[in-house]
Formats: sequence, structure tokens, C-alpha cells
Amino acid sequence: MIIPLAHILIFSLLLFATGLYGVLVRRNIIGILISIELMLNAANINLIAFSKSTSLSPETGQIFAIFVLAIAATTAAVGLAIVLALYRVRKTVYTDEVHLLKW
Amino acid sequence: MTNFPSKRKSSGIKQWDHVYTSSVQNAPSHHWLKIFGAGALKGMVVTLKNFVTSYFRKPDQGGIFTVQYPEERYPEIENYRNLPFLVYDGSPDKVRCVACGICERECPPKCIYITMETDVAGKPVRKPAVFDIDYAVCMNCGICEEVCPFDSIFMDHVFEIASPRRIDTGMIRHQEDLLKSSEYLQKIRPKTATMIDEKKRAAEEKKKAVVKPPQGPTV
Amino acid sequence: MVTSDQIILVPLLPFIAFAVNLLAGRWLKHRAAWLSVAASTIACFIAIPVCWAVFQGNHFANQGTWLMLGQTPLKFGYVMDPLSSSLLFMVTIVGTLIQIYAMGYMHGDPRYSRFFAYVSLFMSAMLTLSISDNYLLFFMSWEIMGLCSYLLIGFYFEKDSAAKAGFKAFLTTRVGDVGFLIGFLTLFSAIGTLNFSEMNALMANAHHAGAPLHAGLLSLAALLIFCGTIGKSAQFPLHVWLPDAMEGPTPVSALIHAATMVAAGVFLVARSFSLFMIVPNVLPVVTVIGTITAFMAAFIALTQTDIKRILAYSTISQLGYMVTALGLSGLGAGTFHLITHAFFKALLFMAAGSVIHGTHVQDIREMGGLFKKMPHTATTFIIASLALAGIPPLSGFWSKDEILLSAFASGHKIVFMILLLTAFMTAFYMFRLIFLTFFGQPRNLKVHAHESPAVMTAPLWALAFGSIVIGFPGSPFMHHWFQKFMAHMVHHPEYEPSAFVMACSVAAAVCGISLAGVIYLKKIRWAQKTAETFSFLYRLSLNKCYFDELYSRCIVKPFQSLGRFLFGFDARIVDGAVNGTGHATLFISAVKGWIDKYIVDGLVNFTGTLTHFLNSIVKRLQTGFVQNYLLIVFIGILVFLVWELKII
Amino acid sequence: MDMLSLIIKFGIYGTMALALIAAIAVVTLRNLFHSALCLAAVLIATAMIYAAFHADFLAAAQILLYVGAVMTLIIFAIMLTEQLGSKTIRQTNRQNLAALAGLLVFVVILGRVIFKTPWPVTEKALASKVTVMELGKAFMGPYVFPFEVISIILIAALLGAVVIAKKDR
Amino acid sequence: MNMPPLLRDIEFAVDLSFVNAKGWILDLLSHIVPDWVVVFASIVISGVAILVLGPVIMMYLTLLERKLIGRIQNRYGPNRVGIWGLLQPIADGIKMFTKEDIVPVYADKVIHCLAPIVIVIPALMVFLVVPFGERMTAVNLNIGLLYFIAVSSITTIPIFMGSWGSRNKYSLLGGMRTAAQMISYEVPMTLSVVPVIMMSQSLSTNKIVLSQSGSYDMNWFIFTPWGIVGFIIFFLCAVAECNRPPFDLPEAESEIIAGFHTEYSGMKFALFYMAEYMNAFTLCGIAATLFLGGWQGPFLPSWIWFLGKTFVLICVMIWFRGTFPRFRVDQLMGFAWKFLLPLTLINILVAGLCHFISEKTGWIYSFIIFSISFWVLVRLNRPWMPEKRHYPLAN
Repeated sequence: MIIPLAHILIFSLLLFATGLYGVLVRRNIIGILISIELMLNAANINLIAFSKSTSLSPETGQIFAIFVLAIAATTAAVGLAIVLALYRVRKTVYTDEVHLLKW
Repeated sequence: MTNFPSKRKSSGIKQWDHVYTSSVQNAPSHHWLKIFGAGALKGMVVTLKNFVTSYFRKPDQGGIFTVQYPEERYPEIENYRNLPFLVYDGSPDKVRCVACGICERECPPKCIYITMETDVAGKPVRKPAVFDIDYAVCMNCGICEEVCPFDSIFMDHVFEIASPRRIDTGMIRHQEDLLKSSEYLQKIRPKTATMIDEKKRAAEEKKKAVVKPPQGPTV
Repeated sequence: MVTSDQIILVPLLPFIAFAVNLLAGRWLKHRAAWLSVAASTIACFIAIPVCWAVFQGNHFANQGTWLMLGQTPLKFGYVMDPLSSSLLFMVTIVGTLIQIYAMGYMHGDPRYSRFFAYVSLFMSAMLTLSISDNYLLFFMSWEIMGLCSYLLIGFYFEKDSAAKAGFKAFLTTRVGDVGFLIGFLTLFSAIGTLNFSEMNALMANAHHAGAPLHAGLLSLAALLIFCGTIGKSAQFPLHVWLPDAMEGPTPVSALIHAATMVAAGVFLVARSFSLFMIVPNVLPVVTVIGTITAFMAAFIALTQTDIKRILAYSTISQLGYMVTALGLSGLGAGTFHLITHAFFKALLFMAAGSVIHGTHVQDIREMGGLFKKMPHTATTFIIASLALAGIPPLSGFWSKDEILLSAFASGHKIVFMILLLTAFMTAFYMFRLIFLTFFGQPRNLKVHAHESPAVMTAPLWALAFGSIVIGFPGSPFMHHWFQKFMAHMVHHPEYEPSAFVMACSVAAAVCGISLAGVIYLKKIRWAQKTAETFSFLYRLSLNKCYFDELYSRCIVKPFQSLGRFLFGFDARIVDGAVNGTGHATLFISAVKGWIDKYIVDGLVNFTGTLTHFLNSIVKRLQTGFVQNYLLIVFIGILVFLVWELKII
Repeated sequence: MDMLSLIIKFGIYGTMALALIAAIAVVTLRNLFHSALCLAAVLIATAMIYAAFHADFLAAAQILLYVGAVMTLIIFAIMLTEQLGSKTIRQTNRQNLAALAGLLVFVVILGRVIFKTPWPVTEKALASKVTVMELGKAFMGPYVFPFEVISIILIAALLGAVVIAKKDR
Repeated sequence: MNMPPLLRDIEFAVDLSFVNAKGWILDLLSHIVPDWVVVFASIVISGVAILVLGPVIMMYLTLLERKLIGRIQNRYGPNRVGIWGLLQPIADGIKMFTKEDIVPVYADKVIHCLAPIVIVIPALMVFLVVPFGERMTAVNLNIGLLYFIAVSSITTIPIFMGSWGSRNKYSLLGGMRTAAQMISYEVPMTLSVVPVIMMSQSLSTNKIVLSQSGSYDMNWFIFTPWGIVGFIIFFLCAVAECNRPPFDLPEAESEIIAGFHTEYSGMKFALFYMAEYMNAFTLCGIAATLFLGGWQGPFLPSWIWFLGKTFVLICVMIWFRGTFPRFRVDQLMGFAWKFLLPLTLINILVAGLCHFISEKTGWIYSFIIFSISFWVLVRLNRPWMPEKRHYPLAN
């Protein structure tokens, strides 16, 4: 392990934080989806870091990372499909214009 | 032979088939024999054959017949028309053109400009003083050659006249640039030149004949 | 030989006549009379041979179960013993004659058929009563007779006095009947049976066994049964209805209020005489009531001016005589007087009826000198009066003598003296009546009297013959056959006929007649003078001892006032209570309404508004922006991290 | 601490820094297309980090899947929905300050956690290298069930996306 | 390999000439600089080799293509510049350099300029994995093939960047079409590789090539039933992957102008061009390694075998360009998804079967399966398949 584990965790934390910031702040739904991808990647890094440095059976981390990858792909696919459907219906992709479900 | 397109369950593209493949419906029964790729392979064989034979076949038997232009030239073709020139017999000052202005009027893009020469006394002399052709505008239609009653203007075979400059490109050729000898005409337009000469000779004989027996008053 | 079971036909025939008359009365019109007279004559022809057989000493009785009360069968039947046969004999004969008389009297009346229907119903009731063998059947026929008397008294119901009289009669007899009902029911609870013969057997055993069954209960039963008699036979306290009953047509008075119905009370006591004998202290009560009634009625009759009222009071006093006789345990004397009195009292009433029919006037002060105009009526009237007064050859003398004898022999000296005085008074007012109506000068010239037609006078003569003849069976000439005949019923003391008693009674009768003749034929003023001297007694007698006023004041008025009070009470208290509860419920519902509206609904609305209010706060959270929610979630996680996991 | 590992270390820190910068760019850039490309940059950077941690199969898979497929999806989506004219519209909504504050707290907290907890780093794990062969065996061995489920999920997502996105006739 | 010893030595020498050269340089350096520098140097050398090799290959590929196409179309190729037009690529290069480099006004400058760079990088990166010779693969990754597929899938992004950055409707449409094509052909390509991996039990290109050695080094995968079909599919996808005719619809001149690189000119266009040709070369190289046994060959040195095979494949590609008309878009897509993909799946099945069934019968079974599946797929895909056109009016 070339660099200490803590550094990697910090890095993934920061990555996760920026992703979360993006999700919370960005107005464009696709922007949100991108930020979600970011967060998932942060999680992946953590998985790899831990499997590399601590776990007893090293390949579990990678396998789970791969699963996370697959799931991320599915979420992206379905999410974007929904965004397209939304766009076709409402001609807008901005969250603050899509606020029908309110009091 | 063509039958109306039956409402078959077909994608958009199929609808146009009736135009091209009207006979495909009643294709031969062994249709399934033609494997999908066979057509492609046949095509490749053709190109391969062509590729290989290109090294052996003579140009006229279907081999490569490219003419390496600057080095090899393509035999001149007589009737090729590119930019008119004036003809002079003998020396450059004996110009056949009498500045009648017919070609100037007939020229569709109006690229000819003629002014008659006036002698010292101001009497028009049957010779062009200024005869300019704007080569950039000329579209090589050859109308001026046809209408010229005095066979003084002909279409040249010269095409390598590109000008490196943009502004004063020298495309407006003046009389002195346009003049070429009749031998040159003979050289590039043998058939028309000989025809003109015969016509001239006939005219002269007729004139001679005319000189001999004076004609009554022409009605 | 007539079999006994035909006796059932005797009451049935008049009932059929009643039914036919009632239903087809309008169509039958005057033919209704023939129907009822025929029914009663046929009944008479059936009854007399049976009675004759009983007179020979036979005894018939038969009974059938009428209905099953649970397990115990209720048996109804008839009994033909000396008592019932003699009554049957009297009723059939007198009834038939009166109906014949009524044909003439009621001629031209618009409700002719209805009168005969009621009379037939009365006849059938009387006949069932006489032959019934148990208290229940007896009581049923007793009640039907009360109904008939009400209907017949109130026959001229358009007259207000007739309707009132009917009503009064019905009510007063009803009082007695209630007592009678309770009496025989207590008797039933005491001895367990209603049948007369069974009762007599029980009483006989008790008599021999010495100690009667439930002395107290039986005496109570006896007293109550005697109440029935007081009510029905117009004895002392409940006699007020009989004088007013004269409002009805005269044959009714004759039949019901002279001969039969009033006799039923005495017959009741006779029928349950074995009970009265056993019970120690009831007979004296009977005696006292009887004597009081007799004396009081005679005293009132002295000053009456209405011909029918005088006869009514005389009937009451004679009934008093019968009751006293029974009280003195003189069963034979009482019943004998009952039979004889029926004959001459019916005759008196019918005669009076023909007088009224002739003169259309009932007040004797407007009559006078009718003898010449109505000889038949007058002579029969005089014969009957003589019999009533007790002149020897006539039946009245024999029966009254028997009573006086039983009084004298049994040692009741006071009772004897009163009865004797009553006899004197009876004679006096009867002949006062005769002299005022038939002799002297006609006081009202507008009155044109004329003799009644044959159909009326014939029964008069028949009855006159009857009142003469009927006395003999009980007289010494026939060896007191009647008394011996009655002895078969119940063992009671026999008395030897005493000449002294006979002499006293004859003397009393003669003095009465002569005094009346003197006063009213000669010295009319003496009457006036005595009236002034004994003005109190005179007014007392004139006003019927003020009984009506007494009753009205101490019974009717209190009841009315009680009624008014109750009405008032009801109106105010009960209605008040009801309305009160209504108002209370209204008030309570109002209050509940108010509570419901302001508290329950209030609460509900309050929760509604509360949630609305809270909602208006919380709903701000629902902005619709997805990212707001995410932020909130994130901050929540942060807080969770900081708070729970205490990371910092 | 020979030079090579030093270089590698710096390489990794460099990629991390690069990744972070790109991530911030993703989040803050106004033009969505630029942010998408920055995402691609981040993805490639993370792939490099995976490679550094000897998870090379994952690195290749990451590039193949993410950069190849997901990025294409995103860019397609951007192209299909992006209104070119609206580039100037504000990209972040009103709650960025609150979010930022929350995030700082978040980072601080977890930062403390990371530094405080003694991670059980074992030498053996550090040395281990996972080859594709082992991964294959693990996939077909203990993890065969999740593997199948993932395939089902992918198919479902595929169909779902097609159905949702298809313009209903 | 029972050649006479002398020949064998020469062959070895020639074979490993490059390797030895590199080794010689390295141990020369090791005397001078510390060892980590040596490691670094080896990386640099191979890197430089690739950087040099890439453009050169690209240039001479263009020339080769124009010569061959010319010959097919009965004309010479470029023969003005240099003896047989050998200097033509250099002339092109100069032309590209001198050409004015236009950037559209409203274009997204950053992306517009970044696109060509980003497309070249993966093209170059793929060279790491290509096994030129015996020990001449730049980096012997044990996931070499996967690396190759992953990197080749990156090319979609620069295409998007190019089409989007140039702010041009037609380039956008062309870009979308190209990306769609690239993606849809990537899937069958990846799957067609799977049988090879199954048989050679490894992802690394070296091992794949080694697993094809055997009798006279001719034990190539292409001589197995699934190998042939796999190779055909892989090669078709490769052609489609680098947008060469007959799959070059998106960026063909006569279609939507020049697809995503309409707005590009000068050096940027040259980069696009270079990337395309390098892709072509590497794809052919990988095809050769996977199916034609890479540098396996009886006599000649390994890298000559490799280059020869790749050269043959490239010629085939050019040959394709000479003969086939362009695919229509829907035929393009239909071909990938409805024809190639099912075929690859069947191919994997057959590969599995062949692995277990004996040599002889294996061929028969696979032939039967393939013919049936082939026939079924043709029947199924009738709607978009181009039919032979008859021109009734012509005769």
C-alpha cells in the first residue's frame, strides 16, 4: 500500500462530499445524476481501499465494487430514461420547475 | 410488370422497393440458397480481379488509362473550345476582324469590348482600335466564333492560363495578346481552317468570275 | 210422562223469540208480539207438567260439562226441586199473562218489536235462573235480567227521566251484583264447588259434624250473597232504584218490578238457605234489613201521589216481608209469600196500567170516580188490594199470616209488632189509592177515562182468579202442603198455626181499610190536618225519607267531587307531570343540544382547526423541490451522527 | 523509499488532487456538458487509482462501463434535453449555502472519525494481488447468486429504460 | 522448428533485434544513472517507440489506402510526390500543418480543441497492449484484452466533444450517429472476443498468442469453427469501430457533410484522421493476435509475421472500402444488434461445445449449428436487409 489508508478515505470522503453538494445544489436533474455517479465512485474507492489494505479475502472488495458499478450503470440508464420522459412531458429539466407535488 | 405495393407488414424502407425490386416478389424459388454474404463476396472478387489486372491490362482493354498530365498530354481534340483569339493573316497588323461589333453584341456574358479605329481624319477605319476580351468572364461558349462573318475570331485550346495574382490578374487580354497567326489556327483547328480557306478560295474564284463577266444590276 | 230434559226448552224458546224479534223485528212489526207470546205459552205448557211431576215428589237434575278449565270441568245443568218448580210455575203463568196484557198496552208503539224482544230475553233469563243448578249459571241469568231491566226501564229513552232511571237501576243493582259475585266466589274458594246440591250435601255434613268448615269465610260469603239480594230485591240501602224504575212501560213494571226479577233476590237466599242456616250471625242481619225495608217502604208509600210509585213502595215493603221471613228461617213462609205476592202485585200493576192507559194520567190527585168508567179494572184492582192487605179468603192473608206466625213463634216480638204495623199501613195506603182513584168525584174534568180492551182485561181477570186460588196450597185447608213441600229442601223449624196471629193480622187490615175510607171518602181535611200536625213525618214520607238526596249528597256528590278532584288532579298533576316531563325532556334536550353543539362539536371542530393550524405550519416543509427534501434528510443524518453517535 | 515508489506516491496524490478538482468542476460548472466531461475525467482518475491499488480488472471495467457506457448515456441525455439558449440560467438553486455548511460539518465529523479510528491495516492484505482468475473463481464460487441477480437487474433496467424513454405512439 | 542452426540463429537475431536493441540501450544507461531511472528509461523508450511508430503507420496507411483504392478503381494512386507517392503522407502532413485552423465563432472553444487530443490518446494507448513480436509487447498486462476493449470504448467521448463543441447541427447529428454506431458495434466485438479468452484461459495478449502456438506455430484459432465466425464478426466490428466503409456512414462526405469533424480543419482534422487510422491498425493487429496467431509463424521472425498479418488485414479493410456501398443507418444498426450480436452468442455456445467434443465431429456440429442459426437470422432480419436490386426498366 503505497499511501496510508486514511488519505484515501479522506479523498473518497471529499469526493463524496462534492458529489453530495452537487446533488443538493444543482438545478439540472442530469447534473444531479452526474453527482450521484460521483458519490458512487467515492464509495467504490473506499471499497477498493479497504479490500486492499484490511480485508482478509482481498477479492471481495473488488467484486462488490463491480456490483456497485453495475448498479450505477442501471441507475444512470433508468434515471436518464425518466429524465427524457420528463423532458418530453414538461419541456424542462430543472428541478425547481418540476414542483407539482407541493401543498 | 409493376404491381401495386400490397399492404405488407414492412418497415419504412420497404415501401420504396416496388420502384427498384418490383420483380423481387416473384424471385426464383431457390431464394434461400443465396446466402446473405454471397453478393458481398462476388463484389469483392470483382474488385480483386480489377486490382490485380490493373497491373497487366492495357489501357484500352480496361486497364489503367490515366494520363499523367504534366508529363503525358492527352491528344488534342479539335473541337475543344477555351477562350477566343483573333486571327491575323501574315503579319499581326493585317487583322481579319473589321470591328463590326456583332460578336460583342452576341456575347452572352458580355466579355468583349470593341472600339473602331479612326484614322487621322476621324473617318472610321475598318479595323478595331481596342479589342478586349475578359478571359475571367468568358464562358467559352463559342458563340462569337459562330456569328463572326469574317472568320476572324476562333476558340483556342489554351487552358493553362491560371494567374497567381488576385487583383491585376492579367485576365483582360488586349488586342495584341489575342492576335494569333492563321498558321496557329491551321495547327489547332485543321478542319475548320481548311474549310475556311476553301470558302475563301471559292469566294475569290467567284469574285474573279464576277470580275470577268460583269453582272447586270443585282435585283 | 214428560221426560225431564225438555225443561231446557223452557228458557230456550223465549230466547229464540228474542233472537228472531231482535233480528227481524223491523220486518215483523206487530207480529213480534205473537211470536213472544207463543214462545212463552209453549214454555208454559212444557213447564207445568214437569212442575206437576215435581209436586208429586219427583226430583229431576241433570248436568253437562260446558267447558274445561284446565283439568277441572265446568258443569252446567238444571235442577227441578220444590223451590225451582214453584218459582217456574209462577213465572211462566204470570209472564204469559203479562205479555198478553202488553200486546194491548203497547199497541201502536213505534218500537213494538224491540219491547217484545227485550221481554222475551227477560223471560228466558228468569227461566234459566229458576232452573239453574249452580251459582255461575245463576249469576249469568241474574246479570241478563239486570240488563233487561235497564233496557226496559229506559225503553222511552227519549225521555230524560227514563234514561236516568234506567241508569240508576242498573248501577244500584250492579252494586249488589258485585257483592253477590264476590260472595259466591269466596263460597267457591271455601267449599270448592258451585253446585247447589253439592253445597247442600256439604252443609248437611257440616251440620252433623258440628263444626262448620271455615266459619268466618262462609259467613262472609253468605253476607256478600245477601248483598246481591239487597241490590236486586231493592232492600233497605239499595231500594232507591225501584220507584224510579216506574218510568218504564207498565207491563214491564208488572213483570219485572213486581213479580219476577225482584223475587229473584229472595229466590237466591232461598236457594242458598242451607248456607245461611249454617252460618251463625247472618240470619239476624237479614231479618233486620227485611223489617227496616218493610216498615220504611210502607211509611213512604203513605204520602205518595203517583199511582205506580205507591205500588212500587208496596212491592218494596212486601219484599221486606219475604226477607224477614227468610231471616227468621221461615223458608216456606217466605217462598209462599213470594208466589202469592207475584200474582196480586202483577194484577195491581196491570190494573194501574189500564187506568193510565185509559186516563193517560199517573197522578192520583187528578183521578177520581173511575169506578163507573172502568169497572173491570176497578174490581180486579180492589180484589188485588184486598189480597195484598191480607183479608182472609185471599192468598195474601195466608202468606202474610205465615210470616207473622214465624215472627211471633220464633220469639221475635219486636219484629212481629213492626210487621203488624206495616200490615196496617199497607192496608191504609192501598185503600187510600182505591178511594182516591175509583171513588169520589173526578178531580180533573179533562180526563176522559175509558175501559181497556178485552186483551187487557182478560189477563186481569185471570190473575184475579190466580190471586184468589193460589193462597189455598199454603192454607190449613190443604194442610200447609206448600210448607211441607218446601221442607223437603232444607230442614227448618215448623210452627203450629196460631189463631191469635191470624186475628191480629185481620184486625190490622180492617183498621187500615176503614181508616182510609174514613179519611179519603168523608173527612178529606183530616188528611190535610194530620199532614200539618205530623209535618215532619209527612215531609219525610213525601220525600222518600230523603234517601235520594242523602245518596246524592253522601255518595254521588262525593264521587263527583272526587271525580272532579281526580280530574283536576289528573289535569294538573298527571298532565302536569306528563307535560312537566315533556318540558323537562325539552329542556334537557336543549341543554344536551347545547352541550353537543358547543362542547362535542366544539371539540371536534377544535381538533379540526388545530390540525389545520399545525398543517399550515408543517406544510411549509412540502416545498415540492426534491432537493429540499434531500437537504433535510442530510441534515437529519448529520444531527443523528452528532447527537447519537457522539462523534464530535 | 526508493524513487519509484515516491514517484508513484506523488502520482497517486496527483491523480487524487486532479480528481477532486474535476469533481468540484463537475459540481460547479455552469455548462452541463463541461461538467459531464469533468465527470469523465474524475472517472478516469479513479480508474487510475484502482490500477494503483492493483485492482486492474476493476480499472478496465470502470473505464469500459463508466466512460464508455454511462458517459455516453449522460451525454446523450444532455444533448436530447439541453436547451442551448438557456446556458446562462443560474445552475445552482437557493439552498447552496445551507448545503455547503452541512457538508463542511459532515466532512469535519467524518474526517475526525477517519483519523481517530485505528484501521486494522494488515501487511498480508497489502501484499496481496488479485488476478482476474481469482475474481472469476470468486464470481462463479461464493458470489454466484449476486452475479445472477445483477444480470437480472441489468435486464430489467434495460427494458425499463427503453419503455420509459420510448415515445409512446 | 527443425531449421538448420545457422538459420535459426539469424532468425532469432532478427526476431529479437528490437528487443536486444532496447536491452543494449538500457544496460548502457544502467551504468550511468541509478536503477529507477533505468526502469523509467525502459518505459520512455517503449513510449517513444510507440509515439514514433503511431504517426508513421498512420501516414503510410493513408498512402497505402489511396494506392490500393486507386488500383481497384483503375487508376494509379498518388505518384506525384516521391517515387511511388511515398512522400505523399509527408506532403499531406505539411498541408495539414499549413492549413488554417478554423474555430467556429459560437463553438465551445475548449471542447472543440480538446476533442482531437482526447481521440488520439486512446488510439495511442492501445499500442501498449499490441504484441508486435516475441517479447515486444510494450506492457504485458494480464488484462491486456480487457484494457484494449476499455480504451477503445473511450473514443465515443471525443466524438461527442467534437460534434458538440463545433456548435453545428449537422456535426451534432453526425456525432450522435457515430457514437451510436460505435457503441452498438462495441458490444458484438467484445462478445466475439469471449471464445478466444475461453480457449486461451487468459486475457493477456501474450498468453493468447502463445496459446495459438503448436504444430508448426500454425495452431491459430482461425482454424477452429468458432474461430472463423469469431474472426469474421470481430473483423466486421473492427471495421465499424474505426468508421471505415462500408460502415463510414456518419462521417462520409456524401452523407451529413463530414459527420462530427465537419468544422475541423488543419491539424485538428489531421489528428482525427490519425486517430482513425491508428485505430484501424491496432484493431487489425489485435484481430491478428486473437485469431491469426499474432507473431506465431513457421519461419520468419515474429514481428514480421505480425506485421505481415496486420498488413493483410489492412489491405482487406481497404479492399472493403473499394467494393462496398455505404450502409444505411438502420441497416447499420440492425446488422449490429440483430445479426452480429446473436451470432456472437451462438459462437460462444459453439466454442464451448467444440472445447468438449472431439476434433472431427466438433466441426460438423458447429457447421450445422452455424448454418441453421445463420439461416434463421437471415430470415428474421429480412426487413432491413438490402436485397439485390433488379432494374426492370433497364432491359
